[in-house]
Amino acid sequence: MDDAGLFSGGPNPILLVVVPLGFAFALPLIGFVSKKILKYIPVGVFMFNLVVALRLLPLVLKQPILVEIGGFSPPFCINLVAGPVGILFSALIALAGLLVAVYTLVYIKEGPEEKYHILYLLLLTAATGVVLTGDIFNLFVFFEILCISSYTLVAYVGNRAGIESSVKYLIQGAVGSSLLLIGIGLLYGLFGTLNMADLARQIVSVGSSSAFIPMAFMITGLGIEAAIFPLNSWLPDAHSSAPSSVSAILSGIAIEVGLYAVVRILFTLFGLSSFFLFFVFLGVLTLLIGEMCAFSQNNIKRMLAYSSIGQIGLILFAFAIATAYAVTGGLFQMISHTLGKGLLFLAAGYMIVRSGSMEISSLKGMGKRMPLTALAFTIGAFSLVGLPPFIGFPSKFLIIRSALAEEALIFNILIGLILLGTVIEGAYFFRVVQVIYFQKENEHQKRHEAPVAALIPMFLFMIAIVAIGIYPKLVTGILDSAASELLDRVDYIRSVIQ
Amino acid sequence: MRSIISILLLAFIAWGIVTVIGEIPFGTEKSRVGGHYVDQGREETGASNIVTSVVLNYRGFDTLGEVTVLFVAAIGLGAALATRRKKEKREIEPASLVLYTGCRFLFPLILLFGGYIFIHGHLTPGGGFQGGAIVASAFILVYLGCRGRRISETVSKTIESLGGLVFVVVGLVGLAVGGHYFLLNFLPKGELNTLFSAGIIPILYIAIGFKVGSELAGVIDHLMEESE
Amino acid sequence: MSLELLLIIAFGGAIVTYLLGKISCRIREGFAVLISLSLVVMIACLYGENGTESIYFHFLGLPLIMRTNMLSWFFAMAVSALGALSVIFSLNYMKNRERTDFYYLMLLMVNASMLGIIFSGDLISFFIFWEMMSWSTFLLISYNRGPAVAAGLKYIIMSIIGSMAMLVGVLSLYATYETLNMATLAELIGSASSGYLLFLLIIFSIAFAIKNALMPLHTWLPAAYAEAPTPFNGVLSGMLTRMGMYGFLLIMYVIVGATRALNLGSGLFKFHYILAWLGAITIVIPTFIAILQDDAKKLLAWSAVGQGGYMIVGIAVGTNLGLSGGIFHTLNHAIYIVLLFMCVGAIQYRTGGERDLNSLGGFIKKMPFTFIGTLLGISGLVGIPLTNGFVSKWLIYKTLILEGYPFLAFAALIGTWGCILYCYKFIHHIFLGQLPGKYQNVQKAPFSMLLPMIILSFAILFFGILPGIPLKIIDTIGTSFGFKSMNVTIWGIASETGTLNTINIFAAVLIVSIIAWLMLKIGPKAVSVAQEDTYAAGAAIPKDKYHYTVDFYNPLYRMITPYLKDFIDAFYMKFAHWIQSLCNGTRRVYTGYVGNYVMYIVLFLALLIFIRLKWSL
Amino acid sequence: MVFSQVIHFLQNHIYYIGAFGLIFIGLLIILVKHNLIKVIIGLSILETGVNLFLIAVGYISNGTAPIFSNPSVETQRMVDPVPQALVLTAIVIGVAVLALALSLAIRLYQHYGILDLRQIREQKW
Amino acid sequence: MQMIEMILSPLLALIIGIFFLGLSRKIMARIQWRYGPPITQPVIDVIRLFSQKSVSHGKLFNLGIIFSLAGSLVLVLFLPLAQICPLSGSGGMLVILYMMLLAPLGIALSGGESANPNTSIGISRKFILALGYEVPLLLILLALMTHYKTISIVHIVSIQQNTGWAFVSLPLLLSGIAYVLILPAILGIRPFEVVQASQEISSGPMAEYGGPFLALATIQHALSLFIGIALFVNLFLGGAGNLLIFFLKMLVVFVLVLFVNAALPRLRIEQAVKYLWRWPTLLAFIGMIIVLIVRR
Repeated sequence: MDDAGLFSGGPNPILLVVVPLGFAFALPLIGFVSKKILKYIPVGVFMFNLVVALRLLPLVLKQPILVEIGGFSPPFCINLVAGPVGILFSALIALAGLLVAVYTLVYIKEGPEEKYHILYLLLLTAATGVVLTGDIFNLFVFFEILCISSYTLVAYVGNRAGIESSVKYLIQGAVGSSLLLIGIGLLYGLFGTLNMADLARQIVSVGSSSAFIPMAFMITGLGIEAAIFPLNSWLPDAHSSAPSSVSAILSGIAIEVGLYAVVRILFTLFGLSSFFLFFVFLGVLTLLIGEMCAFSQNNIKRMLAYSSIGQIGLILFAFAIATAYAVTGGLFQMISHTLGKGLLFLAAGYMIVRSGSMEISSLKGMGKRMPLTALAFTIGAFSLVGLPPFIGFPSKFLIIRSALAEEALIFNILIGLILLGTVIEGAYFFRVVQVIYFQKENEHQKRHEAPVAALIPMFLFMIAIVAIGIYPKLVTGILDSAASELLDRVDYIRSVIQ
Repeated sequence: MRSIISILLLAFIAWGIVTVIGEIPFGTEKSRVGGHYVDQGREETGASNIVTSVVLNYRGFDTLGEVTVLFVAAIGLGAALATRRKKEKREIEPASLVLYTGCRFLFPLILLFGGYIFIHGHLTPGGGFQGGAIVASAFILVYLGCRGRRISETVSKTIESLGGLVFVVVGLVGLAVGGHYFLLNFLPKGELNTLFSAGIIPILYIAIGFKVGSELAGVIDHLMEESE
Repeated sequence: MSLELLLIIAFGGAIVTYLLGKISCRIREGFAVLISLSLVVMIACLYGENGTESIYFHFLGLPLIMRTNMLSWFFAMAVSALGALSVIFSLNYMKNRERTDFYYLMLLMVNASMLGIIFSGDLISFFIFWEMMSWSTFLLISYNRGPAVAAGLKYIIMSIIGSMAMLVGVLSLYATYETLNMATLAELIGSASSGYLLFLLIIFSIAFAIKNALMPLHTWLPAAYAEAPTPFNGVLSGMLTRMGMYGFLLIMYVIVGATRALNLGSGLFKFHYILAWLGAITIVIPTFIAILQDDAKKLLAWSAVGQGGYMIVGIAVGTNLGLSGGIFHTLNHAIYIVLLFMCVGAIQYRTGGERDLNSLGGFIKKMPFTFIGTLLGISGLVGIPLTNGFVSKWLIYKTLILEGYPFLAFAALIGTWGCILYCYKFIHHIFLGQLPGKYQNVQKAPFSMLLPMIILSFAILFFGILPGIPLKIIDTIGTSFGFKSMNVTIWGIASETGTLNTINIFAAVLIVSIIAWLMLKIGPKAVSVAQEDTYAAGAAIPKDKYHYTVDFYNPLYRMITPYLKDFIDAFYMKFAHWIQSLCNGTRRVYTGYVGNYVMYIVLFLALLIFIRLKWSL
Repeated sequence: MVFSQVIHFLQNHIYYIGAFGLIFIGLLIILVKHNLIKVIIGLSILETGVNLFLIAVGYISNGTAPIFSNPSVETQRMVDPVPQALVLTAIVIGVAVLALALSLAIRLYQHYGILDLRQIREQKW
Repeated sequence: MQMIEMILSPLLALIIGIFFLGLSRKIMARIQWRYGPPITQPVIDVIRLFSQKSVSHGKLFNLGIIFSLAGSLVLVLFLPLAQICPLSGSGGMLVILYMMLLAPLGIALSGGESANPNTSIGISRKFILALGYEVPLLLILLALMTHYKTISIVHIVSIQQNTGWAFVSLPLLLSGIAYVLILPAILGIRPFEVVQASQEISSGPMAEYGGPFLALATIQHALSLFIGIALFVNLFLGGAGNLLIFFLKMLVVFVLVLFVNAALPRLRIEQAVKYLWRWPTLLAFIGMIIVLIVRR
């Protein structure tokens, strides 16, 4: 893989998928050589991915890169579309993957570690594949990898809660993937192609009405992973019983990738703009349900999981407004959620390790026992609530702004509900912050900070949160072109099918 | 009550499907993409089995994913079951001599048949997955018939890894040789309907065959171990 | 002196202070004082710089602007000066407490973000600093633990509600006018419809009313004031709460403009009229609640709610006198309430945190300077002539009477009478009456506490006797809003319908006091006797067991207590509980049975299909 | 008349009906059964139905396999190869999920000693 | 000229106040079929008190009484006595309202330094009573000020000189009646004698005073009598063109009030406040509304 020829004119985006995949396959072999270096491999791989993605970023901003696999031209081959969205997500996945991998170095100490690392690599590889692919069946395949590795990672600890959640997750996920496959089959039957651009072109010419039933199936199937309200019952269980590092990835990456898929299907494939209002409502409903459930939780991880549902609702709401501003805001919120929730889960992870319980009340005195971790948690919480100068503020700002630009009265009411959700969110997050800092703690607890390898990723997350929060221009340029890529179907079709 | 609601809902969904299924032409003609593969597949890939050419060349990336799914399942199953692996070996009642001998006799034959299936994947019906499944069935036979025999975990893991790696490396070589195309069929296509044709397809299928065989065998191994 | 530098020093100073605290307490404290004093000096140097605007940053494509004018200078000066005094006061008070680094960081951070709010030239930076102020305040309010936690939570939830409302307002302005620069907005908004302006004012008013603790949005304040660290109380009550006032000024008079803002609505339901009525209610009810309080800080807290009402009434009336009165009262109130909180702080410092009025008493001999500070503080609070509170209240009363709002004036005046009751209770229960035995060895407050108290006491008299100095500045603010200039003299206000001349009063009071003193001197010198040596009509009074302060206004309590429960707070709490049980009910959706979950999936699919068949989208 | 139309529809879509029949049977099992193993069986039936449906989509009347085992095969009568490839993938995925589900079921049984999903409800709310 | 007025006005007030004090004792005695002390008795008392010994509980004890007396004296300067009003242009009615606070506050502070329970009770009652009568009083004063559109008491007087007494002008009639109803409370006499209540709490706030202190307190009391009545005369009876008429008006009002004092028993503090918050307040409120309607 050290072939310099690969990098002519920028690295090939396929490497983002293939290299981690190759290392995942090679991991057992490497394990024969040395067990100790195993855990450093994900770190290296995602560092590589991050570099590749960052190098690709300026290129794709000018022109999306079309990767035709096997040397055939679309629609006859599977193709990857490395547009701004894809590369942005790849970079985000690589970043989160890298930081969580560093955290994992010390966090995962028990169980079949080798398998954990393989699954972890594959989970994120699949996520990258989902965001890059331009073929709907290929999307399904990557989705399955994503789901199956999630099931197993949730069950990784092997305790009652983990297994139970995993089984429930698996049942729902399997039903979802079957529905997705039905949708794909219907689409293939109707249009005779699997390439997304080709499908979109045909749907444009036929009109989207006949494609509705397939869309319904696909949305339902993908919506399960995306945690849209009635489909998200697996999420609180799974996210709360997985190891915290996995929760960070599941919350920060997996569901957002799911939502990306939903949005991609909705926008690019079907473009059913008359139907978006439904998703606006759905987004608000998801937000409210998520926040309300989180509000009355005593289990910190469950609370964070429900909060993820709320955030997903907000993102869905933003996307469903489907203006350039709104989609930018939605993408921004995704970034902010990945960083914020990742940070929260990582911080909560070590606080749980130290206190030995997931009860919120057991976190008291953490501000003294592990000040840096507590600070990380606080910053993550503040960011998610949307307080400046953290990243949650500009993203929420963009979303509300775009919603207000819609003149309809219904949007004003929805904004009111969203803000109500934010207030509830603030209430439960601030309550935890107070428990951490301001509850009377036990006397005998000494300072016992998380290990350095766990603190470094938290610290980097914090820096990213504050830096982008203060200077959102770091990402808005990319987000703008990503949003226009998502919204502009014709351009997408043209860029794939010459 | 619950089942009535379920039936009603499903009936409703079925009605929704009926509205769309009439529009899908049944048994009339191939799709544009399918037609293209049938018409051009021989020239473009050199495989006479068009399904194989689709699986491994046109949609080779899917297959890579598919292999990965299986890999994930095998690993995940290991992870799920391995956490409380019981170390002690229980006494197993040995199989009867007839069964034992018969199994041992059949085992290489089945293996051979499996190998045949995946090596000729590009010529005849079958391929890596099918062949791999047959290979795995040979192992099941041994497990069932000659109880106590186990496939070496190290060997199976190595084969799994190598199989996957071969796929990836072959693809990357294509990328390196032919410019921008991952999984490019860079080897000579050869003459149609001969064993040494279709470029990388047989190589990939052999890798897949080994990999699937060992993975399925491993899965069965794990499940049996747990169930004993 | 650029404003960017000012803010960088303010925020940077906070962080550096925190870091220095890791090295040494001494250095940290010195640095904190240095930073806050240098801010005062820097802002003082900005005097007269008018209308300079500078873009210092771009946020999401929006330029962030800083600007100075008289209004912001006035508030900034007050903020920085009170901030500096609070820091000085903290030096001793916070000694030997845990997490002082954190305390100083947040204290300076709050000050810095308030300066940010004040100097913001556009609404987005206004909002950002507003939020930063909110959360850093939240952390400080919760600092004391125990009941402070609940108080902090209440504060931040209401604060979030307010800022969400403000966010809607800001963004709707942006959606309409594509700019958030206040100056540009002020020009563009002239074309807006009245309905829109009304919406705007109401939505912003929610935010500012919560911050300014206007009834019925005041409920966070009493608990928060009572539980916050006492030196921070100064900042909290003096300026932070009054950022709401600043916000009202900004939205009503800077952005919407006086002429439009005062003509929204019709008849009795004009916006500013309703606002004034809310202010009046805020004066009366909290004042009477304050009379009932037995906790020194709670008493002051309720008093602060009530005093906030005066400011709102003042600016909502919409005359130059009212406006000046409102703004001036903000300053005055800040001065005396900070002073009073500092006095409570000093008492707490010496008694180990005692703030129950019924357990104190007789401190006049032990802490004379603190007593004088308190006396001047309550004089200002009541508005005794020759203290600063009198002048601002006079302005407000006068305009209310002359503009024909007698009921508002009545509310304001009756508030003052209620004020006397709790003020006397405050000073009597702490300083007069019997000294409890356990406080026999209480010492004077240390110098670092006395210094700010002395400065503030002086300020009360200074602004009371020479009100013209601040009033001239305030008059400039008023004229910049488009009001007629008042005829300000250094001694007060000259006008046909009633003038104010403090020097006459001052001279008269001085002379008359001397006469009265001389009269007392005519007779034989009085014999000093012990406090308990009293005439009790023959009844024996047990020593140290009989404290007259308990239930001091008992007859009054019996009369008014039933009507003065905090119904609003109770309502909010009930609402919160209702929300909580609603949330609890909602989460039962996730039943734990996977069959149900799959049912949801199928339902969702059926719903999609149903929508399709019903409306054929 | 109507009857003949129905017959016609059934004739034309018999494969689809079969496939969707399996799909709905699978879903119904998942919905109403509460034994984990039965639910997994339902999943398996569901998968099978989906696979059959995919194959049916690519069917051509009187078609042959798309294999050029001798040069004389007409391309016109060959069935669509794409669904077959897809089904191959789908089957493998189905196997993977099934294997995983069974292994998790084993572990769940070790923990709870039952397989009744109505009683395995520690994770809720 | 102003200097002369400044000396004259408090002196007059003092004389009239002390005279009223004496007069009240005489009239009360006559009503109760007693002979009563001579009218000059208060003057004699004050002079005697200045020569007597006294006790002091501390600096604030001394300062408070000075504070209180000074407040009353300054207040007098703000009140127009016929044409004499030295501080007419320094704040008007609002200052008067505030100056009315000073006297009780001074006494309260002074009394607070002693630990005498009677004093405490008296002070508490004083404040509560003040709160009680301030409610109608403020409404009345605001009605006046609103009606005449000025906050200067001199203006109010001069307008009445031109247009007739406020008491008999229709819009202010109810307010005037309300003022009459609360006048005993302002003056602190029966039925509102709860603060002093010599028989019950030994003169309440004044219990600790002796010698010069008591003298100053008596002077202050006399002044407050004067102020209460003079305010009424100025506000509702049109002030006066010359001192004699002013004095006569005051005399009439005072004697009428004395009859009330003689005729009624003392109320409990709660009864007093309830009464004050009921009828006078209602009348004052209606009066205010009438004023507002007339103004429109």
